[in-house]
Amino acid sequence: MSEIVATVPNGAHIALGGFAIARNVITIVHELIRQQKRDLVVSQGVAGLDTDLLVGAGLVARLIIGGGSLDRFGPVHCINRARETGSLLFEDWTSLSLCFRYLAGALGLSFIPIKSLIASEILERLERGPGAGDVKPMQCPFTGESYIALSALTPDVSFVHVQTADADGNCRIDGPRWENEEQAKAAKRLIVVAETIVPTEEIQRQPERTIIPGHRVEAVIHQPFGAHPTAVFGCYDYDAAHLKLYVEHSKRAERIGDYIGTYIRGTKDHREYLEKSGGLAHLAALKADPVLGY
Amino acid sequence: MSEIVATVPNGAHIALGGFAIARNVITIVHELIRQQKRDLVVSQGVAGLDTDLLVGAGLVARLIIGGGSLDRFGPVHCINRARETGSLLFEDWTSLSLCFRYLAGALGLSFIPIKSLIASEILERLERGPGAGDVKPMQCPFTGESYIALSALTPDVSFVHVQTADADGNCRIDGPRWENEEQAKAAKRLIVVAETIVPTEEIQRQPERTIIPGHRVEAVIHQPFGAHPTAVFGCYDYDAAHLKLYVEHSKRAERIGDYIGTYIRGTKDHREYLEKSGGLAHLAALKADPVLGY
Amino acid sequence: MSEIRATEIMVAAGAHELKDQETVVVGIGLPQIACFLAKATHAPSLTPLLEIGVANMRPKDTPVGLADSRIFYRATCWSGFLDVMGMNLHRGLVDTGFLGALEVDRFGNINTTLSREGGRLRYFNGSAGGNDVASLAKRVIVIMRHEKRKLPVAVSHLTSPGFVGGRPRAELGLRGGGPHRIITDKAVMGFDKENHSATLVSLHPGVDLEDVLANTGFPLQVPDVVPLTPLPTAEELRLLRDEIDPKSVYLGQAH
Amino acid sequence: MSEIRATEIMVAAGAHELKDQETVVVGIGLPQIACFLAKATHAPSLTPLLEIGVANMRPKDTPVGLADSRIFYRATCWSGFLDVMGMNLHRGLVDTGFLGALEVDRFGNINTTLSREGGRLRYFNGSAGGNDVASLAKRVIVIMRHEKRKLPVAVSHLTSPGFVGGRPRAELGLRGGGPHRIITDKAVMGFDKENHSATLVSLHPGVDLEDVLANTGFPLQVPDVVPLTPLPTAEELRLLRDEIDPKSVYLGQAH
Repeated sequence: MSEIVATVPNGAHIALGGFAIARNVITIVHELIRQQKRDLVVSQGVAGLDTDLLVGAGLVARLIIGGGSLDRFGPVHCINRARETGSLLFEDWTSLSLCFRYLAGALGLSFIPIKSLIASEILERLERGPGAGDVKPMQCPFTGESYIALSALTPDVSFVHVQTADADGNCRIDGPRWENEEQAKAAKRLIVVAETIVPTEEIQRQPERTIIPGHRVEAVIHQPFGAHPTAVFGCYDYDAAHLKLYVEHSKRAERIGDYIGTYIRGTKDHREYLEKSGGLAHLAALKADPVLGY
Repeated sequence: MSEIVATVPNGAHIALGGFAIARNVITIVHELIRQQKRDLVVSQGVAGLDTDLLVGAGLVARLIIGGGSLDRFGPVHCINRARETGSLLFEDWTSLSLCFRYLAGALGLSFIPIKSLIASEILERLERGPGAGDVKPMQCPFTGESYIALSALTPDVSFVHVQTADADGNCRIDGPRWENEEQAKAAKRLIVVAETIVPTEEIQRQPERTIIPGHRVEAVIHQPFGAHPTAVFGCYDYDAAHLKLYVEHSKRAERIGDYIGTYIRGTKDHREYLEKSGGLAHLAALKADPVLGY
Repeated sequence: MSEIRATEIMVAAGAHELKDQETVVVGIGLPQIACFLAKATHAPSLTPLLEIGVANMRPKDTPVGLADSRIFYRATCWSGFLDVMGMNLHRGLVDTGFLGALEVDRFGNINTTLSREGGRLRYFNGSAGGNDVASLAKRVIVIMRHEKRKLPVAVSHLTSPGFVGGRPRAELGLRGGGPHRIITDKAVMGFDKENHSATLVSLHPGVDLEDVLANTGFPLQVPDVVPLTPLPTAEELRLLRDEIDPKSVYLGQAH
Repeated sequence: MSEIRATEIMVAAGAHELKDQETVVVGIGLPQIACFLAKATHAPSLTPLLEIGVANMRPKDTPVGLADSRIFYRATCWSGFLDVMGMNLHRGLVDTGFLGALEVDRFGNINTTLSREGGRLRYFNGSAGGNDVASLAKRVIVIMRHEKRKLPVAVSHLTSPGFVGGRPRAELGLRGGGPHRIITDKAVMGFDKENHSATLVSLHPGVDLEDVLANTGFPLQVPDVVPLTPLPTAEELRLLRDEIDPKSVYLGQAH
């Protein structure tokens, strides 16, 4: 685990598979912080606790996101503050435009056209910011219709948290998958964190549920509760108390360091983090009802 | 069923979801022949018995396919003969280029670039044939890389045979899906034939297996053995004896009419066709082993 | 039955805008509540979609947000952005996009990115799927609190386009039909067919025209006759209070 | 052990070209058999893909074609063209494309569309994924019967491009590396690094150079020293005969 994260160079473009408070790659984010990576470029459809933490810990030089939210627990304070103070390069996209950029990357297309962004300030800001080389008006060669061409997005490493994988990396994702498939397949390297490792025979029983085939995956990390305090459908609910605690810290620049010191730098791995976050009894209470999935 | 097929106008562009000898929409094809539709445009990734029959029955004015095969039972004789005699407009594409054209249609893009076709006679023939308006060299607006732009393909009606659907049209497809999803979602109208209708509660138990959501589907036709004599993974095997009989007829222009007369025009619906093709005892022998799926 | 709350009027007004058989991309909160109300009454075959890849969910418990597993309970399809936002929305199949907003201006432009309060810039959640929905849905309904600062002449940041500069959508190069309604706790507004500027559609019962005008930052067109917004029916109130949001998670808030 | 058949030499030669960890798009028939042989011997982590949307199948019974359920038994992923041909092949991740052909010419151009016999035009299956694989795989291996008419100077129809006109692939605008090997029942051929023309790599044991030249329709470059194609090992033969194609469905045929 720490060896795998050690292979991510400073300055790398990493893509995270979480959405707001669901399936964040917390295991990975914590380890990136422990290893004090620098100058990361982070891309993600809708950022959550994962990217907020990376920004709060000062690891990020450039953000490429479609939005950010901790749902009703609050906004992504660290990200918003960084924008306000101008402490990082910021590219503001939309869910679909980022999904299309990942799709282009996944399909080996250097560009893809879209009918979003048009006539918006999002486009104007992209055109005069660090994303200037990634958007360009163009016309359909057949109909003449106007589009915005988007450049492909091909992260150096994508990280995705899934419910189920086998040792070869064949992955199932239960519940909605936002841009997980395109993001994972657009990346040059792909690292998976799985709640449960099953034998390949189980994968072979329902191969139509394999969203990411194993040959695309460089490494599988088995980490139950690896997305805590965010939710993993079918496995556990978000940890409301912990999310509130996080937001209490993240909303002030001077307090986020305390959270990081206590829960991340002050723990040597995810097991210690879970212990400090309430341990087994607390986690047991978050376990999903098998029918409801939360 | 016959009412639904009656809504397909002469001259319509229909797309078929079969591949060679698997999951052909035989129910639909037979009924189109019984109703003596004319001047159809048919598109399909890799044509099988379905499209071969439509061509053999003289319903097709224009074919847009990536290939055609009855696997080891033989070539698609009626289609090949029609090409040789020039009796229909023929566009020869490839699996991926047609998939990309359907994908563009499904995404509401009027075009999509590709790196196939280049420097081939397939492209040359398209450029001087009926597909001339659907391919055009272009360059990436960012990298300058050369591509072939493909126009979107948006069939008037797509037909797809699936294993499982509910009454609302939510569809599961087991086994590989070739271009089914893109083709279905590219179409202006979508008609599904399902082997089994399940309650919506069953769909809700594994919504990640819904490949086509019900709101996209205009009608669901429940027809067990609806793809006979082609195979439906998990339900039944191809009918080797019937396929051989078909090829015996299809390989001579003067004999295909006999097959159509006996098995299609001579039967009033799919039940009668199945009866004539051997009936219950014969079909029972084709039933899939639940572990093997064939 | 206790007094009808403004949120209940808003939600009912939103539900009444939706037709049966429609495909609707909904945001979390009042849009989603309105959509479920429509589905439970006159629009049983309406298909609600969530951008994250959900069709036709029937939640039992109230979710805290779009990423909460509660919201996608009993869905009939789980997919991703590519299906919902690509193969439905970008394909032109979404009848109604139902959004919230920080600010909306007279041309229906939406800001969900930032606020400028007393000269201080504060950033919020950004677009997520908002810009995509506003660009591509056949029509857009915004549901929000009626405050002067939230309804300015021009939004502080044009996150999602309406009739930008008062121009027709086709001229802007946008496929979707653009803003159709702004539903607030005081009134329902629409857009003039000619000049694409906001125009009053109805006042909620008990709300003065003056109150609305005083709390609207942009010049609002007012027709000669302004009808009253229909109140939720007793059955609609029962559904909202007993079934759709029994804990008043969304209906209990000022929006 | 009975006499080694030409198909067994072909399949073993094909298997030897594949490396462990590779991703390989295979056609039905000898390519698929060669791929399974490699996987059962030196390349256990090789990933075979089928264009229809199959990864890593482990069939138990011999299939009649690409659409036969037998071929996708015990796969670890079922998807579609878009994943296999789009997100793997077009993405540039397929190391080897393994194809059959009606005709291949000196520059490795492939015809799978038509034949002209005695002036009569006959159409066959067309490209399916063949053109895509030939355009995009890092290298392409063709496996076919060695006949003069099947190895012409120029193919009757250029379905899938090799080094068209003897030109380098990049100059043609093609991403994939192009043809790497033609494996026949007489020999293994490759392509000259400079002029991209077919060149003899090895002769199968017992085959004369004259026999090969007499049965090759294009001018074949012959190096000074021509090695023999290694025969399948006893273990490879056992795997082929007992496990991979026990009924000799593919190995029993002239290809």
